[in-house]
Amino acid sequence: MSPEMVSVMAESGAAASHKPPELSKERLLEIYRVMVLTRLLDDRAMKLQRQGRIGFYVPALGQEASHIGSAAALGADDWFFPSYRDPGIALLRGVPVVSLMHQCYGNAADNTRGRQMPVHYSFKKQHFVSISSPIGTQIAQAAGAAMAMKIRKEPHVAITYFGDGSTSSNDFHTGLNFAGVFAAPCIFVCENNGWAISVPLEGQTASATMAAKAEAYGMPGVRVDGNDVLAVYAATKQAADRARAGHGPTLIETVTFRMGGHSSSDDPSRYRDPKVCEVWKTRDPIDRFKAWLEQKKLLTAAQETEIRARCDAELQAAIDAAEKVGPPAVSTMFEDVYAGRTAQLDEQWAELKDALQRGVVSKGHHGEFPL
Amino acid sequence: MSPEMVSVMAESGAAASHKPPELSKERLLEIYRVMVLTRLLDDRAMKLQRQGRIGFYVPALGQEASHIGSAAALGADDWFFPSYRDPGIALLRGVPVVSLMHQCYGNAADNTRGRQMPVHYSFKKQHFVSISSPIGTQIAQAAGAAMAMKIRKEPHVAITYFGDGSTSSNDFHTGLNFAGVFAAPCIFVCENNGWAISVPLEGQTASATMAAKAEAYGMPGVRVDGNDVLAVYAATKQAADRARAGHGPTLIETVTFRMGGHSSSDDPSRYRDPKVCEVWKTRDPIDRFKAWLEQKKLLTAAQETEIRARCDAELQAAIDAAEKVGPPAVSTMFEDVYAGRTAQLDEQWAELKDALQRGVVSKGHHGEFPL
Amino acid sequence: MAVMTMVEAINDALRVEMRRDPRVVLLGEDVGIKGGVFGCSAGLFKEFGGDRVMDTPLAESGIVGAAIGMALYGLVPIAEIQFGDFIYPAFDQIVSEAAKMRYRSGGEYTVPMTIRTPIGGGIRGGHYHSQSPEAYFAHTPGLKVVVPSTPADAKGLLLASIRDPDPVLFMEPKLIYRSLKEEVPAGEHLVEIGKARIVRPGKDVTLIAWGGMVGMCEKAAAKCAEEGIDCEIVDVRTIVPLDEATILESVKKTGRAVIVYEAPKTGGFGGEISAILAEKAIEWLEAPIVRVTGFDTPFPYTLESVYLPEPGRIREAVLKVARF
Amino acid sequence: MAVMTMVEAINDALRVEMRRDPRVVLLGEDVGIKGGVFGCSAGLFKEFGGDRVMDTPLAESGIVGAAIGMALYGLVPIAEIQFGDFIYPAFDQIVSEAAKMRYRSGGEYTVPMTIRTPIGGGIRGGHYHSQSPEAYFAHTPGLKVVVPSTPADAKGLLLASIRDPDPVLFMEPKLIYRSLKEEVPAGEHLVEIGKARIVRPGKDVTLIAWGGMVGMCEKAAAKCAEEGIDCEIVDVRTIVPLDEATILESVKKTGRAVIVYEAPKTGGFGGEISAILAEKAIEWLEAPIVRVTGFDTPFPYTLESVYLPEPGRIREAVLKVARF
Ligand SMILES: Cc1ncc(C[n+]2csc(CCOP(=O)(O)OP(=O)(O)O)c2C)c(N)n1
Ligand SMILES: Cc1ncc(C[n+]2csc(CCOP(=O)(O)OP(=O)(O)O)c2C)c(N)n1
Ligand SMILES: [Mg+2]
Ligand SMILES: [Mg+2]
Repeated sequence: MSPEMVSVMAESGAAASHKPPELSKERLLEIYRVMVLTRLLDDRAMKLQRQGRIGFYVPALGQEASHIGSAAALGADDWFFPSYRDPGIALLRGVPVVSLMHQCYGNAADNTRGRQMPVHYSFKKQHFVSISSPIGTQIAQAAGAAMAMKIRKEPHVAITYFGDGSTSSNDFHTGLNFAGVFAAPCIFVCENNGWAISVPLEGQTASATMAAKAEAYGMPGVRVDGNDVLAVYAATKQAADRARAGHGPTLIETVTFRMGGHSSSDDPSRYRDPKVCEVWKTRDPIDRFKAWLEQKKLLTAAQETEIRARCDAELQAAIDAAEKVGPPAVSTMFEDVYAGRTAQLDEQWAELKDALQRGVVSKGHHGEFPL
Repeated sequence: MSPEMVSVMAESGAAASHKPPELSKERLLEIYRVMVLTRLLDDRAMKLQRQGRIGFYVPALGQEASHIGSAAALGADDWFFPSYRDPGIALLRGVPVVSLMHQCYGNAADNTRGRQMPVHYSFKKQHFVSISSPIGTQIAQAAGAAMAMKIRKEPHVAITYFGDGSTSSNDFHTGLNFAGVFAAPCIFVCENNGWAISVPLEGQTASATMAAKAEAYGMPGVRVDGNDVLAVYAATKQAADRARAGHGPTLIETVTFRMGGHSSSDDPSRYRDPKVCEVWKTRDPIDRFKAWLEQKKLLTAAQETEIRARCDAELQAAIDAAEKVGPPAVSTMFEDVYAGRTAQLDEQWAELKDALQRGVVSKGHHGEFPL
Repeated sequence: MAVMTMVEAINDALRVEMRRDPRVVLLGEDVGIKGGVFGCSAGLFKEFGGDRVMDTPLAESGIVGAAIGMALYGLVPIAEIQFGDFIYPAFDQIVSEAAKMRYRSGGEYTVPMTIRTPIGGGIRGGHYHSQSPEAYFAHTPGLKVVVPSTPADAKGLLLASIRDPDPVLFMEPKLIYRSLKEEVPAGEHLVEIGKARIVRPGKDVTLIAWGGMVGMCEKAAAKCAEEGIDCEIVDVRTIVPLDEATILESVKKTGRAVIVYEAPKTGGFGGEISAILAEKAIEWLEAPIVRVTGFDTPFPYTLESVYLPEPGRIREAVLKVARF
Repeated sequence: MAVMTMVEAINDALRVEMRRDPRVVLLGEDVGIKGGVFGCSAGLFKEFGGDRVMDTPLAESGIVGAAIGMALYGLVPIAEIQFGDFIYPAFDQIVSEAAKMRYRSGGEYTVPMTIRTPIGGGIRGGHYHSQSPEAYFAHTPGLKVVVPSTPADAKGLLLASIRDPDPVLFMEPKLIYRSLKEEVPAGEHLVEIGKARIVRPGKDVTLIAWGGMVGMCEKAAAKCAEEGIDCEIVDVRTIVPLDEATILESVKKTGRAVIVYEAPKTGGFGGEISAILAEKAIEWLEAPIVRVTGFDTPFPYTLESVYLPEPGRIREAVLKVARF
């Protein structure tokens, strides 16, 4: 039983099945700006990776509406448990691009201290919870945070993002099941981009849709055009209202497409026909939103130029800044394992420091890092 | 979307919604006999446990139709991945009661060599795969065995049994998902007995039914009166036919009730009102089948007496036999870890043997076991 | 002070802390009305209600995953895993997530959570109700691992674990859940994490153990004393962070060490302790470091009492190193 | 004989065995058309088809669980876990099920399965693409654990693992996936499980390592040789079952041991080796047993090269024990 697909903007940009959400012009343009910024960030970062200036990258190309549209429907006190393909959430919530760039460089100014691969961001103030690589784990954690909100009787919502492949993981199952049983104010966003690295949808599940999986957990499943930022916004808003009203969790499937490779390490031409991307190019989420905004006379050519210029400048400044910062000090490696440092860590650091100071480690190996 | 409930015998014993399966009188009586034997085994074993003669037991009380009815629908080459509450499957497939009894005593005649707690049976010839305690693991294994059957183009079926609580486990999810994707000839039997130790159904899932969970995996979900042995038979037969025809897996929910405690260690009066059992007493699967057989003139009072007497005698003989056998030799502890014994195991056994022979281990501690 | 079993002491600690700190919540299978399969949470559901004492669905991964989310959000969750043998479905959440959250977020996000779980043999539980999986977790930076050996320590260490700012795996030896009783201080009672305990001073041989094996060492030491060998017993108490100083001091004094644990020998945590001694105290050692352990097999059912280290086998090892 | 990288040698082994034995099947994430994220199964989907080379849903627990079912039924499955860091969701199936099946069924049911997974640092993968989790599995009776250190060994040990009647965890060091090349025998080439390898004979100090660290030891030994210290290097090859005899023989000869591994120090498998030496060779030891390891932190990203043991740190340890 596949639910019908929620959409607001027709593929051409004209109005469609659902009414557009009530958003101010400023808010609409802000959402648009972040989508553009995310796109440009992707583009620059992939180039930086190709140039060997950052080590790795995961493009969000084509999925800007899917994560930014839903994030826009939530408030400052709501919590995010994102995946690695959702940088726009951080940007929308006010994290400066330079913070993301420092993380991608893993430098001394990275707030996560150069410890994880690029794109594994963490921003405490924005309730953007530390991203990890293991697939699905954040789903159960989001359910737990939502349970905590309910226990505390706070009107907040936890929202988590994951791909179609992630629906096969253990914690997709435990997370949705827990949220269902405890009627937790949690929103589960499955960004169905058709692929899990090289595995297409039909290799992932025999379910007709991802939204249909909601029934197994006694919650509504909503299917939305994931390249329609207003539709995604509307579906998320509705789920959030439901959650705040005490009616429990919702599973939202955003139907979208991974336009790029899985990551900078992946070459999709080895397993998928580039032709399938052609159709999806015509559904580009930014082009569609732009056309809609233009049609509604909310965006002029001058504004568009200005937005892009501003994003470009911001990005360039961020890259310049990140390039200037050196790597984190070696001592930081021994911090934050625990609140305090154990005797073992003290000893290990003391020994290493001594070896580094005496220069006995292999030549050219550690000179690059400050102590 | 709960599917309707499959039933054959009305609660009174008269005919109901579905037609009875075509089974010979002998087969019907054999199924009946095994149900009675399972019930009597339960009763004796729980008493043995109370007397301290066996260490632990898990009663199947009330669930005889649910597992024996489904097992009856499968053939000699089909594989079983049961849970701890399904002893009747082994009995129906010809395992002598005394084998189960040896296992419960963990003695030298136990084919699993006294290594697991009582009721964790394993019978290779009957394709009754070794039961383990960790919940849910057998579900993914059954999917794998079914995938192997399909790869080998053999017309067999793998069937696995688990409780309502087990639907929350990781491997319920992975097992059903894999079977769905690979269209594996697998039957998943969720014996919904209303409880997972002290946790009632509504604490386990917000799903309307267990059968409804099938949709998430693109397979049919069937709900059947789990105390109606012929209905369970019919539903399983249909699923098996489907699987053999290459149409993939089925999830069957048998709606039943755990009449006893979770195990011999459990005291259900601490968490459930005994009154809920009263309703279910009137739906006793053995009483219902008996009434139906009598009504169809397939079972006479004399036959009934004879069946019970035969079961009693078999049980008594099994207990007598098991009581006579001593514990396994200590050397067996070091066998079957691997096909061969590692140097480490050789050394550990040699040291232990020496200590035992010299009698240096604590008094009264090892005298009881042969080397 | 009341005389308590370890189960009662744990129950007391939970109650004390839940009364003191409204952020503390308990979740797990059967921890609610039933009060846990061993009774550790008896009465808590009644006193604190379903919002703070939650019976969960049957999914350890979900229990720990949800507890992490709660801890991130500001609660202080105590997750019960019904048996240590059933902690493996949660391995990923514990090892990949709880243990690494502080580090990977640059210290911004933390997981002040306690995972309680009964471990070890002694209840005739066979393979799946007897394991001692502490070594798996001890090899996981970011996690603390605590194993008490007496009721009073159980209370004191559990309170310290709950208040610890990092995830603590609190493992409760079933062997002594009810078989030991002692006076346990009422109300507030804290035992510092990271400090070993000298159970019995001695000068000839150091016995190093934790959990249920501490009592076995005491029995063995009593026997050895009759034979003129004076054993010192160190109760490790916290596996991570390990109190190396106390262990080293003892072994440097006696020059001889026997390490006792229930888990399979290969890869058990006693190997780590032995390695530390071999690295830092070899000049003081006058004999091989001997381990008395479970065997390299799954935990057996009928032969449980042969599998578990007991005073006789420990005494043999003591004699071996004493007479070396 | 062709010159191959380890990735090529593994690919060759898989092809050889799949041609020889129709029961052998491969399953995992992206092992099909893509040929694995590292290319280890390149070309196999094309040659053997989707029935024997299966792209699975994204669930390690399902991959291993299904492989167990296949093995029980009579196939010889090779399950690929894309990174060792992602093996934890399958921990329960590996530790509770695969490892214990033979034992708990009284020897009736067996699981002749191989789990392949890339481990270790060297690709700038940070926390979750760099771990060396061998110690977790080495503490699990019923499981064998193999780590090759050269392309030829990778082929020979992988073929032996696939043919082994018990579950084998075959861990492939990413550090040397492509950085080492050597001649690899064509077709049939078996290396016995359970036999260590003397990489370099020497008389002064024994270096004990496995996987990617063997090469580091070779570099360190070359340096030490310049300074007149003659190192013997033992490549452990199979963690379980461990070839104690070869290790003991070497250390009894040199009287000095340095153990090198990438994993965090505490609880790493080198601790077990040290403990064995401290139990069985203490009379021969003329210096402390020193470990050169990863630190007790999660695996870092930017500072990866500082985290990983390298020849300089190993040389330091050698000097320390040589001059003790
Ligand atoms: C537990 C685990 N297994 C495997 C991987 C390797 N891996 C990283 S991303 C990925 C595919 C994820 O697909 P999906 O959930 O659809 O997200 P998408 O990348 O399409 O956004 C895989 C297999 C992992 N990170 N974690
Ligand atoms: C992974 C795991 N967690 C917890 C347990 C403890 N336990 C044993 S049976 C059980 C309840 C099972 O309920 P259900 O699946 O409904 O089966 P039933 O006992 O009702 O037949 C629990 C929690 C276990 N055996 N394995
Ligand atoms: Mg995807
Ligand atoms: Mg149940």
